[in-house]
Amino acid sequence: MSDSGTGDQTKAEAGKKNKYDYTNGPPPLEINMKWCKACNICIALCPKEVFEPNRDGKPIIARPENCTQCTICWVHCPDLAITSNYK
Amino acid sequence: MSDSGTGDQTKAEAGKKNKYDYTNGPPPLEINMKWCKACNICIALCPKEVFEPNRDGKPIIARPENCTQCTICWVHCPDLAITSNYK
Amino acid sequence: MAVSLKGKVAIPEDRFEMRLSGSGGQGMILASVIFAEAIGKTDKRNVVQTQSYGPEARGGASKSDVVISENEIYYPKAIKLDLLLTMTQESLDKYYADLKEGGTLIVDTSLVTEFPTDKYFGLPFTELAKKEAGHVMVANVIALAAIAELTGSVTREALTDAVLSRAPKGTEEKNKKAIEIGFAEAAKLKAKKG
Amino acid sequence: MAVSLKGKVAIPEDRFEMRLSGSGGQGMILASVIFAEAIGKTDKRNVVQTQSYGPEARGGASKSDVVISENEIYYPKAIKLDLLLTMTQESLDKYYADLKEGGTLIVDTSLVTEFPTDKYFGLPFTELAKKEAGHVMVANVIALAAIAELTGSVTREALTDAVLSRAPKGTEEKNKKAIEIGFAEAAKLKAKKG
Amino acid sequence: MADKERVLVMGNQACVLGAIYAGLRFFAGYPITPSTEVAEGCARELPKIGGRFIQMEDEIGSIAAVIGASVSGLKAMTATSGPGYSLMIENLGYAYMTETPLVVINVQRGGPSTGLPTKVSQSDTMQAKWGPHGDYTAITVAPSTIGETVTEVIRAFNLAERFRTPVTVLLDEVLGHSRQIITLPEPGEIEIFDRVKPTCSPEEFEAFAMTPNMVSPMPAYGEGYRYVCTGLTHDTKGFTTNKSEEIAPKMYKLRHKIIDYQDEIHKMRAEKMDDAEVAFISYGSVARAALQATDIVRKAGYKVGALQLQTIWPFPDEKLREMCGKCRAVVVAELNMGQIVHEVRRALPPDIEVHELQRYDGEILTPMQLVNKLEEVL
Amino acid sequence: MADKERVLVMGNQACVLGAIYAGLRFFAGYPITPSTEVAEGCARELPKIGGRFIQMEDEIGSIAAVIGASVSGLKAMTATSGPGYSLMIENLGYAYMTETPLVVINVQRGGPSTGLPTKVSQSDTMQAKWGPHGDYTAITVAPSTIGETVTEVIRAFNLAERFRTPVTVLLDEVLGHSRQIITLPEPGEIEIFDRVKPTCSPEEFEAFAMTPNMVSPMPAYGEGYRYVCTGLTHDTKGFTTNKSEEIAPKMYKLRHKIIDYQDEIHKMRAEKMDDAEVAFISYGSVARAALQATDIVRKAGYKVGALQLQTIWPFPDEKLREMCGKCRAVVVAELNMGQIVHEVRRALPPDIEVHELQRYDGEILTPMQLVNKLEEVL
Amino acid sequence: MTTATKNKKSQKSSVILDYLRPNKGMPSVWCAGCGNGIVMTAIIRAVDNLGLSKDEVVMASGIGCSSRMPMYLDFSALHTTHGRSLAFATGVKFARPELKVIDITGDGDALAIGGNHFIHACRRNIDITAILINNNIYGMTGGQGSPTTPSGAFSTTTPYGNSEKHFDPCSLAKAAGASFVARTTVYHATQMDTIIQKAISHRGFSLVEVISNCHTYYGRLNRMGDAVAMLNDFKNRAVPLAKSKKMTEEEMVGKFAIGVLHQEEKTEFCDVYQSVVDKVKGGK
Amino acid sequence: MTTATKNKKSQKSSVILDYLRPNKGMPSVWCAGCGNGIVMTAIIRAVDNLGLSKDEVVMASGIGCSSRMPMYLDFSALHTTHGRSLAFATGVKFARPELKVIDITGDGDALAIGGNHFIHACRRNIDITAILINNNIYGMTGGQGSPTTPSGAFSTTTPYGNSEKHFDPCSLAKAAGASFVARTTVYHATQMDTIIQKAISHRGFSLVEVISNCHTYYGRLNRMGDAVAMLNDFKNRAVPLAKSKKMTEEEMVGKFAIGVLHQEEKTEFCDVYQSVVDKVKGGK
Ligand SMILES: Cc1ncc(C[n+]2csc(CCOP(=O)(O)OP(=O)(O)O)c2C)c(N)n1
Ligand SMILES: Cc1ncc(C[n+]2csc(CCOP(=O)(O)OP(=O)(O)O)c2C)c(N)n1
Ligand code: SF4
Ligand code: SF4
Ligand code: SF4
Ligand code: SF4
Ligand code: SF4
Ligand code: SF4
Ligand SMILES: [Mg+2]
Ligand SMILES: [Mg+2]
Repeated sequence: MSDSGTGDQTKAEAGKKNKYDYTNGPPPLEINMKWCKACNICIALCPKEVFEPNRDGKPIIARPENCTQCTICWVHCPDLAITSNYK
Repeated sequence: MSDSGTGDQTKAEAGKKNKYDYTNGPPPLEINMKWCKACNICIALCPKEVFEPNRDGKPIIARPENCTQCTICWVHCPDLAITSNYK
Repeated sequence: MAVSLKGKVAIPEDRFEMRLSGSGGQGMILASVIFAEAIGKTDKRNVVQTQSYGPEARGGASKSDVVISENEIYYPKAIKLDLLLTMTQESLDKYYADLKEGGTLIVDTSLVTEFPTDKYFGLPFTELAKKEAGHVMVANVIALAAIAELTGSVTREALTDAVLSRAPKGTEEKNKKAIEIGFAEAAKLKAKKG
Repeated sequence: MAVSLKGKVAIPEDRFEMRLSGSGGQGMILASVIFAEAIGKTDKRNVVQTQSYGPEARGGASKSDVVISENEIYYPKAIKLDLLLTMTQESLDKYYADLKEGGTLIVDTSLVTEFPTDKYFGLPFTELAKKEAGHVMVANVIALAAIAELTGSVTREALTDAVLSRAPKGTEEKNKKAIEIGFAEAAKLKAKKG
Repeated sequence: MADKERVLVMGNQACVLGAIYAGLRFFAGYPITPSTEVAEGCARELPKIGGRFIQMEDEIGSIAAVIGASVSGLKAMTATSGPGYSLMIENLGYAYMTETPLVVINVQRGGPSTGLPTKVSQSDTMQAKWGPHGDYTAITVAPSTIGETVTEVIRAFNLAERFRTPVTVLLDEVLGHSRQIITLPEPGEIEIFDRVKPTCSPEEFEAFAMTPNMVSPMPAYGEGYRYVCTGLTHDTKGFTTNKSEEIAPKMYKLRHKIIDYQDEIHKMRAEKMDDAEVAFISYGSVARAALQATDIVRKAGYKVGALQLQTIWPFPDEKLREMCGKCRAVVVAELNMGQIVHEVRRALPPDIEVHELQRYDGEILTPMQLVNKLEEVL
Repeated sequence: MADKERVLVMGNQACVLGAIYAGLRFFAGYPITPSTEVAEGCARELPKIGGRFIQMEDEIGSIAAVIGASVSGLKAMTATSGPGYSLMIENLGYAYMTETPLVVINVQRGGPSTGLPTKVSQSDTMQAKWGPHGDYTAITVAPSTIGETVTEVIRAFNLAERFRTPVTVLLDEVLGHSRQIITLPEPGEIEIFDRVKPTCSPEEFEAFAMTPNMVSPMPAYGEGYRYVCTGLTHDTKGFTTNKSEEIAPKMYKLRHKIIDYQDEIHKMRAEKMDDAEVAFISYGSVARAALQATDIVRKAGYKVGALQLQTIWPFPDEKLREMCGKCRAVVVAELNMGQIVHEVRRALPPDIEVHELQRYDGEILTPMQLVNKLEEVL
Repeated sequence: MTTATKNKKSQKSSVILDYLRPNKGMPSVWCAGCGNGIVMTAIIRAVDNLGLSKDEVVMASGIGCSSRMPMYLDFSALHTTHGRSLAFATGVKFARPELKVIDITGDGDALAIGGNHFIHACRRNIDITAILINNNIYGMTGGQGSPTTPSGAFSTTTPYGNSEKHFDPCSLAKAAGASFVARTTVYHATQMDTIIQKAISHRGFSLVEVISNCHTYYGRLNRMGDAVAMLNDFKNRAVPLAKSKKMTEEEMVGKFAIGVLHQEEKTEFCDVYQSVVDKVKGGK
Repeated sequence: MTTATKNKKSQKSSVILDYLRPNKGMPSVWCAGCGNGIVMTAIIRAVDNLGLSKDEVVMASGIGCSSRMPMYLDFSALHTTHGRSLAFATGVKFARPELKVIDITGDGDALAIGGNHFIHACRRNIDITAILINNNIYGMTGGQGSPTTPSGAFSTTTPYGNSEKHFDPCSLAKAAGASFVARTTVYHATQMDTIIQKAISHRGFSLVEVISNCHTYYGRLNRMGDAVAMLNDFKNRAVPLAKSKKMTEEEMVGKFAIGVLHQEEKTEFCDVYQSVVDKVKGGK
């Protein structure tokens, strides 16, 4: 889906240790850019700085390898825009 | 006033010790027979059995000499029918 | 377009109208309900019962009307009374004017002292209740029985049934007694008046 | 009794009608209020401003009309627009049909990509606000200034007064800057279009 | 009919009997004179048939609970008098908007405000039509005898279910508190209408679908048809809308599902109207005085008739014109300062004289007052 | 006038300005779209002049507090929209019964129920007359411009004080939320009416005394005149009564203190009516569309005029007949499914055609819709 | 206005006659023995003891037997709609903070239909004294259940016993923010004088719950006997607060504490608003 | 129906999408970052965890931003009039006791206009789960003060600071009779899942107060920053119940306890009524 934030991962850098094997699976999260209202909650609350805001303030998954699937971002997203691909 | 219960004191007996000198003053209480609804409260609550009910159930001051002016009857009369001549 | 109807119209004759009146606690509504029920049980006449109340629902009514007719009863309240029962002086004074000429006036002589007419049936219902039936509360039932006897509008059986079906538990005997007294006293009276 | 009025009636000519439209957060109501106030301060013309809202009071309006006239303004909303400002594609699509033939269309080219006509004044208000004035919030003020310049309906002083009297503390400089940009860019555009 | 049990029933009890006959299973209410016996009757009777009675904290809550029960599938009712009806106004509007069937009994007493709790009046007649804010179309019925109270309450439930709408039953203190010997209808004797349920699949289901008769099938909660019921203006699915092109049809539906079928709603009792030159027009207890007066005056040879409105709203303009077609004059008699008389004036052609007779002192109009009024009219 | 400050004022703010000009010192209210700015304005402005603003727990409490403040001697007001007005109905009836001056602003939105909070409507027009139960006589005024909102709110206060009665001011969403450059009246420019106070001794005082104009002098609490103010029907002293001979005069007073003086209450704006063959009849925001349409059609040579009702209730039957005397037809234009048109039909003689134009989709009627309607009428 | 300084030292029993409204005939509409009358005399004595002038007091009430009281007392009074008196009273007090406002209400009036105004008056801590005459029933309308009718008890709308639970008005008032909360009974008439006096003197919202007898309905339907029997029942079930604190929950079953249950110093609504007015008018 | 047995063991994050009403478009009407959405997902997870079928649940709500929630969730729902949802919900639950009724309400909806229905639902202990989203303000109408707006705080109707005091909804509910009372915040989203789950499972009236952010009005007028800042503020001010009990009053100033504050076993209204029905139908 072209509205998924994962399509926009231009800044994603590899290299750090992560739990997910991206060669065999999807990114850690799915972000519905149509529903996202750029409230900044996920970006601010993620303990692992996984996200960075795009031009519109919506999150892009900048550091997918950091994601510990801690749930914080998706349980706090008020717009049901984040789901995990693993949990 | 002909409606005053004190006018009806046919059963009043003298002889017991009392605090009031009825030769020089009025009876201990004034009862407004027009307002009295014969609820029986004063009669039942008086600790000194001062009252007896008349034919209609309204109180007559049967034993004026017993009255200690304890206030109980007049503070409990729901119809403002009892006032003291002394207090 | 202005006619005079005076003299041309008459109050309807197919209605028997009675009013039971008294003070709040005397059970006039209950009495009229019992009477209406007794009639309903007896035969196929139509019966309507109405009353007036004090403030909100509290405080008993002072009057209750019962209208009886073979035909459909249109107006529910009494228009001109065929029978008036008054249990107090106040109610007698207030409602006597509503009695038809030649209507039956029944008075509780225990509480009434001044009479606007001498054509009345007087019985001391309250006294009878206290002294003969054992409780002031059944004065209304004595009165009902007297009405039944005087008017013949309802049978003793129907009245007894109706009274007992409404009587609180434990008061059955007093009520039966009251009915007895009412019929008996009224019969005496009727006999006397001829 | 059925006449045809077609062709016989004309929309009134004593009214100058403008609409500022965009999406919720773009401050279109505030802009129209400022504009109306600026006119009220400038001269004795009559001004009426209206808008439409989202659910309850929440969610900004997407359009706001300002009607200006020398005469009493009867109908408060626009009938046929003399000027339309559209800050989004959606509002352009929705309201373009309400523009009079020959009316002025002003478009925020930062957000609009498809045009129903080529007779329009296009300026990238949002971009200008972000980049030149320092905050996206003043895009509406830049647009206002551009309208003032393009229509001559309100002076720079009156507009500045009106803007500053409504501007939150600390935003004065940005707003002044925005007014400057708006007038300047519009002047350029006017010059270019002739 | 001959073998039926004859029972003495009070007007307010008759409401309970009629309602239970019609299928009442839920009553929520708040006591108020002179309607309280309706609540008390329901408190006694409903548990016996597995129904539910609840005394709510106030009248606002009462009608709210009734709506909740109705959307949950139970036939539901409340009963009150003027002050309580005034408090129900907002949620009554909600019932109109959400097309929720329910019955409200208003046993009228004297107003305005707390007024005359134990005295008779018919001064809430216009309120039954115009009380709630906004546009909607009210159905109101008004019996005048105890027997009619049973049948009109049944009819009220049927209309509510048929049209998916609240129905008001206007009684008055005299009727509510009078008793009469009546026989009750046997089971099956009077037809009972139940709301139409959806037959489509839940996916196809639209809660406020436009149907040929404009009434949408209505499921109960928990039956697999999930939808949102809202007092905000909504589209056919029940979703809120701000769009003119969705608002207008909803408003149209609310009005025309009733107005277009008003012939099914109108009901009138006509006595001696065939050759009447003058007609009494009245409703509720006053109709009984009017019937009596008619009877009295007929016996004196005057061509007088009586029309009793059993349906008050929607007002039976056409039917009234038809019934009064041969009359020279009508006398509209009410226990208020002039309410339904305005409708009569509007409905009748200008060549029929409209006279008014009103009483507003807490007492019922007497047959003789009506008779006397005729002196001006005949 | 020339030197006055010109200010841009929103309709809802205009209510605040008019009210304060008229002497408002107490506001109690509960927020509701589209009236909330009235409350917000009062919250801001009243403390500045030593007045009092309170946000109550709901609309029922709001009008109750307003009544409490009014009997205590302060000019008091509340503001709401349909759902809130529906909740005020019971206590509004109390104000009628107790003859308490106060002003209620209803900024109308689409109904019924929660309806269309941000959309325009005029569907509470009949409710303003018939909302509360019982008999009473409502006064309702309706401005159509911001300037008129100021003056009509002042007039509402004057009427309330003059007649000792609640007065409703009907606005609509378009008016409430539109802004206009206006100049405010100078102090003294518009006459302000204050309730008449008793001059007799407290012993002679009767709270609801019958006076020549039927309005009883009204003291404030704490001024030495002690009486009980009750919503139960009462005698001239204010004591509750169940007596027909005391009830009837009270009811008569409530009605006739207003109806007999309705000439003082009626107000209408007439434009181009002198030679009009067809007239628009309207009120509120629609009147502005009607004036515009009149202007447009006049320019095309048709003899059309516009009547704007500034007093809605009591309905100006006679004045309307007079004003429309020369008309062949009228077009009643409203934002509802037909409300005031019924009154017009009732009031006008049968030889004047009454046409109706209604819109109920949340939008205001446009001048062109009115013009087009004339194609059927002219 | 410090009412304390006005306190009278002695009081004649006939003072109750001084506060009756002229022209409004006694006897009252109340049933013989109804506790409402007992409360009325206690209020008179309290007002008189505080030395308040009749014009300083405004009485408000709703609808109910209890709410009829202002008909008889010679104060300015608002006999309002059912349940709404505290909202009306709020208007009076806020408009004229110098007046003493006493609100008379019943358990149905205050806690059923009027529950919302009740908790909000508590929350605002507006200086009104509410006297809630709790007879566990709707008296005026003839004996329906109220929010204080105990579970299982009979009334005309709970013919098989009440399925609901009842409020404790004092706990509710306290939780809602009232700064003075007391309970007494019509049996404890003299204590009632003192408590009402304290309540009126207290600055802030004060609630006095008075347990009272409706023998006509509640008593009859629950076989509790006549007025006298019910008064005696109150005597037996009421426990002074101090003593109640020493009793276990089991010991308190069927009993209730009387006395001043809660009192705290808390800013009063009209006072706070006045300071806002002063601030706005003064400076800024 | 014992819901406990249905409890699911694992749950996918995407479960939130399974409970959205088909055809009703997201995104919601709520402002970016509004806590209402956070509560909505917590409710979904709780319902899903309990293994309730969609048809078993009925949702009711009043009017307010928070009360818009039932528009989005695929349950039968009553979006009612302002403040009245608990009365409607009472009708639903009492009519069909087998349904689970969840009521969504705001601080204005439940505690201002709806205060009476709130305390009476508590009193009846009827088995409804009320989720009160407390954002200290009227969001929907644009920022007026509510009964939970703190003293001194700003709103459009308290432009000089609030003169009133605020309710503590949890204390009020408990005093009114609720048998389950809990508080959490939108920051504590995972705790919220559990608490709502417990609340729904509890037989009797349960209140869950969720402290939420209306940065658009309350936050802006009181300079509290954006959604994130407000969430962090909740994090800082919330104290787990157990810990709070060990803290002094002074230490708790500006803070509040979260967790299940009160839970008790108490007969439920519909159950008691059913036993009455059984008794009446059975014997007599
Ligand atoms: C809006 C409204 N609903 C109902 C009533 C009827 N009503 C009058 S008094 C009352 C109950 C009174 O009970 P309570 O407050 O306990 O007073 P009590 O008579 O027991 O002293 C009711 C329900 C009314 N007058 N107004
Ligand atoms: C009877 C009525 N009065 C007032 C309103 C206006 N109104 C809608 S929502 C609301 C307040 C909502 O506040 P809250 O319950 O706290 O919800 P929030 O929007 O903050 O979530 C008000 C006053 C209404 N719709 N109905
Ligand atoms: S799951 Fe946790 S770590 Fe992963 S992106 Fe979300 S908040 Fe960050
Ligand atoms: S929390 Fe949700 S809505 Fe907010 S920025 Fe992140 S994805 Fe977007
Ligand atoms: S004052 Fe006391 S002792 Fe005297 S009569 Fe009264 S109760 Fe009895
Ligand atoms: S207490 Fe009063 S009313 Fe009752 S019997 Fe005694 S005097 Fe009469
Ligand atoms: S009904 Fe009860 S409360 Fe009312 S007056 Fe009689 S005893 Fe008192
Ligand atoms: S206004 Fe406040 S409560 Fe409403 S959606 Fe926006 S943030 Fe949420
Ligand atoms: Mg009570
Ligand atoms: Mg809120």
